[in-house]
Amino acid sequence: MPNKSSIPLSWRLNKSIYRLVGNKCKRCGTFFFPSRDICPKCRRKGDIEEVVFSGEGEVYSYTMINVAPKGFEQQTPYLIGIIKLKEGPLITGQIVRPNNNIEIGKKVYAVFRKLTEDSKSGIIKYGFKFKIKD
Amino acid sequence: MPNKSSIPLSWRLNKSIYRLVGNKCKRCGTFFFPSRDICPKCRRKGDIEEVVFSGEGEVYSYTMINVAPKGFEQQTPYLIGIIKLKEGPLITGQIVRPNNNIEIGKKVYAVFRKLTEDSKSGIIKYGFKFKIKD
Amino acid sequence: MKHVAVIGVGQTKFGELWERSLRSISLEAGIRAIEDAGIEGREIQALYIGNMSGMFTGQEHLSALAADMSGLNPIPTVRCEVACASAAAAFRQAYLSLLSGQYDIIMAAGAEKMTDLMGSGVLTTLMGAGDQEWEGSFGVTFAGLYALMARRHMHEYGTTQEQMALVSVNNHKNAVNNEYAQFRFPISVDDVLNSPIIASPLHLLDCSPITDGAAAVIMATEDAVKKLKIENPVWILGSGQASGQLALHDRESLTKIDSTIVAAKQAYEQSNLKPDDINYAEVHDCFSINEILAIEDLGFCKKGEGGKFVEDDKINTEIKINSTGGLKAIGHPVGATGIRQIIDIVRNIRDRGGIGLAQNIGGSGATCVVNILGDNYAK
Amino acid sequence: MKHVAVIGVGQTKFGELWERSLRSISLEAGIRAIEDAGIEGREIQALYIGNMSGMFTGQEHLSALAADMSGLNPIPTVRCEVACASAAAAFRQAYLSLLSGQYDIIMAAGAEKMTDLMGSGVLTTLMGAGDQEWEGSFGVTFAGLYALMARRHMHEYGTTQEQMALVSVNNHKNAVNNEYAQFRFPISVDDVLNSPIIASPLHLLDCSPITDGAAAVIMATEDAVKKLKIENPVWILGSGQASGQLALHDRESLTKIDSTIVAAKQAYEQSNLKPDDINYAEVHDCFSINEILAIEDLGFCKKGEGGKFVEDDKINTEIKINSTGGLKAIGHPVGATGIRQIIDIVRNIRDRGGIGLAQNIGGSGATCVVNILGDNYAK
Ligand SMILES: [Zn+2]
Ligand SMILES: [Zn+2]
Repeated sequence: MPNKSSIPLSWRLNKSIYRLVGNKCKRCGTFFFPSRDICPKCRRKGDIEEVVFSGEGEVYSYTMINVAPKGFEQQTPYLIGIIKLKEGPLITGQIVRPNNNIEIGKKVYAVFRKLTEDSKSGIIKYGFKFKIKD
Repeated sequence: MPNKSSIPLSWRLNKSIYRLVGNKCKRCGTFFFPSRDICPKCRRKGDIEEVVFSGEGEVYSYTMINVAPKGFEQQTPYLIGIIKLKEGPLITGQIVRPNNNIEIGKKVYAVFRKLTEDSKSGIIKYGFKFKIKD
Repeated sequence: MKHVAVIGVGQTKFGELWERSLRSISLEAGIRAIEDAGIEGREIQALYIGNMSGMFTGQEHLSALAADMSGLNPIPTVRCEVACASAAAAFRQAYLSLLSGQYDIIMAAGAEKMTDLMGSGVLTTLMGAGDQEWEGSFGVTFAGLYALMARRHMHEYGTTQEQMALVSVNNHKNAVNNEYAQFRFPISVDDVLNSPIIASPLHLLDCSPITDGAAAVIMATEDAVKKLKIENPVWILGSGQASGQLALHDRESLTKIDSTIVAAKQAYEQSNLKPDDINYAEVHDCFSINEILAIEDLGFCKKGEGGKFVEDDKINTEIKINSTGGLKAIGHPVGATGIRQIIDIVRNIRDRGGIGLAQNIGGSGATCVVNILGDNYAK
Repeated sequence: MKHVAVIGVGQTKFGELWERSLRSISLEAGIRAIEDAGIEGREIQALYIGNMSGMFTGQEHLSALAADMSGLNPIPTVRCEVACASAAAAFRQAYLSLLSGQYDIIMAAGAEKMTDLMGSGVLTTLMGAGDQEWEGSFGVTFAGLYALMARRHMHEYGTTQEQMALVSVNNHKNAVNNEYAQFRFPISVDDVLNSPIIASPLHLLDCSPITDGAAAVIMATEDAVKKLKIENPVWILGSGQASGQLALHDRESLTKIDSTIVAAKQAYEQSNLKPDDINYAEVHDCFSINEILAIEDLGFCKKGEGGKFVEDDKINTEIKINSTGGLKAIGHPVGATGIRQIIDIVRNIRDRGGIGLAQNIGGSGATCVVNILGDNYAK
């Protein structure tokens, strides 16, 4: 499963995952995270520029994962959310487990955390997770 | 790469690989190794029966592998042959490294050897290799 | 336009077939379809086979392997892959190829051997159907993706866990008489709700299982149907396929699957039929919530009312949905399911006439294929 | 019968594109093809994409991903896979689908991102194109399979290592002017024979490299060509595809590839052309021996005389074979190569007119697709 241990892949995604770098289409004003090479609405007429996202948003949907894929077995149970960023786009990521109940609509902010450790290749992957504003 | 560590797969192939069990079509007389569920010539009119092959044959083609796939890196260089069994079919397998030169046409016989060790799953795979009759 | 019919169907038992290889189950399904069609086999001019992932077995190039094992060389073969909709895509490619005039008789098949790979590797492989970089790399599973949709459907429309559980209950009930099904025992709503949570709010019994299996059909143009004197052809009345965003977070809504809506529109338009005309529907219940989404997106009820539709047993009274057990109880060998659905529609139509629809979803909805079949194209 | 043309072509640079992802190269090739065709993009009604193995990246369902990234939703998409012939199969499926009357304009593409996976895993993944159970499990590599064929060809016909080396020498020479090629430097016969042995008798420089790359073409029916006022359509004159035994040991001969012979026969018959009529041929030189097999099996010379044909430079004088560098020097992103070949034929025909043939092999020959294109279908 190269996606778990691919050094080139991790390296390519680092900028986005470390600093929440996405982009936007200046023509239609749509924000993209993950970034897109072309705007699906404006296509070749679009005009893409890089944007650093604030990491602020709210829970749009969530699930607690009890049965995990490779590389995440040690972390179960863990929360996955789809977060609506205040800039507009939805984004998938882990939510740091809150003390209180989680609900759709709760405000969140991005934090930098260890995502997974690949025992085989020894790569430790870092990136954003979301934390509930209590 | 499940083919290297799949316990069900190894188990399914063991009979053929341990004892050189193939089959033949009684209708047209064709021998098959590996065995086939149907005769490709007679198809549903064929009549398949199990056959234990003698393991005797001759080198039909060969190559010395210097760059190996997963699980075989420790064995390079190693010889792969296509062997023409005396019962008729061609079959692919490793040839135990001979003292003299190898050539197309040399007589061989099957021996039972360790094929590969899967470090990850701990499965050791045994099976046939061919040895040159000196 | 030319007419095309299904003239033979065959499948293996679905289940954990430890003793069987991918090549062996592919062959069995093909041979059974050939026998069912009452043809020799040599009449077949091309083979399309659905198969989701070489990661399950290490074997790619399955279409060539299947032709070889079946003695069908040198016919052209193609493996079609659009994740869990691979088999329906193979069916549709066979259909288009028959319409092209280049072929008269084609085999379309699907096969998946999932149990050679064990444990978490299966879940990782399945995430290949979603967005590996932006969903899979955060630890999302496929159950997780559908759980995210389920949670949102509950939020927007008040759908309940009991309504989702009823989907599984109904499918298990229907599979009791299906000799090919992986699970042939009834379950209750309590069984579902008391089963372990896989990805909240989805319980184990909301999820289709890991399954080995293969299915195949023989398809022929009208001319070939006549020449072969086929007595029970089942005709393709409409066919549609569409794509949608791969990752959930790129969609405008999590409570509908656009690819289903578009593919269904194409199939309804081509067949000149509407949802009311459908007698049997095989829908893609990989997770219970997805049967509810399908019921809505295929137009059997309004958006948001799918849970109620199930609760009111309209899946048995207004239209027969997954009448042979669905993915949940028959099992879901991902690359085979789409053809298995077609086979069950064909069996229903052969037995009782009428019109059937099959909906096969790839991934979390980035692909959908919808086919409508009937006993008579002139209706 | 309807006529279909290639109206736009686009590709990425081929090479080790560490900084690029599978989705990014797929998109680039598609956009370039759309620009080359001079269309908007929204006219495209379906997408077929060749891709050999999800094991390289963990990502399946690439066709849906590519449509999503390109803003092409909700058009139907299918990934076609027949190992290293996946892209030519995608091209042929697009062709059949255009003939079916269901579509007017289709994108056919191919993409492979091989360098995300490293070391021996690449070789294991590639063996997915052969017989994993009865070839791969004994430690045979793809170089090994072609080495077994080469050894037998040397034995039966006296073909020499120098003749094989000349294949690579010629392809490197031809790639010097190809801006997309992975290797743009000339090599000598001595360079080949002094390079490390990978699988005897094949040296490193007998083998095509590991490559990332994507390629795409836009195809249209004659009506659409007219409506879009395309000025330089290149027409499909003939197309063929065939299968053969997956494992070498199941074939009656190791010195010919039956699937090539059958596929070529179909393409020649459909186009009413013979080998003599071909001006340019892109053949599948994944290993040098395979160019020699192709020259023979496509009918450019008699069986056994391919080595001599190369030695006598007839690959430049009688017919231009791999005039842009072949798989050896351009690189071989397995699932993209078949479309790259079509693109190079189209470029040749646009520049100089005439007739070109592309031959794309899957695995060790269990699949072959042959397409013949020309500047004028009325000839
Ligand atoms: Zn825009
Ligand atoms: Zn026989």
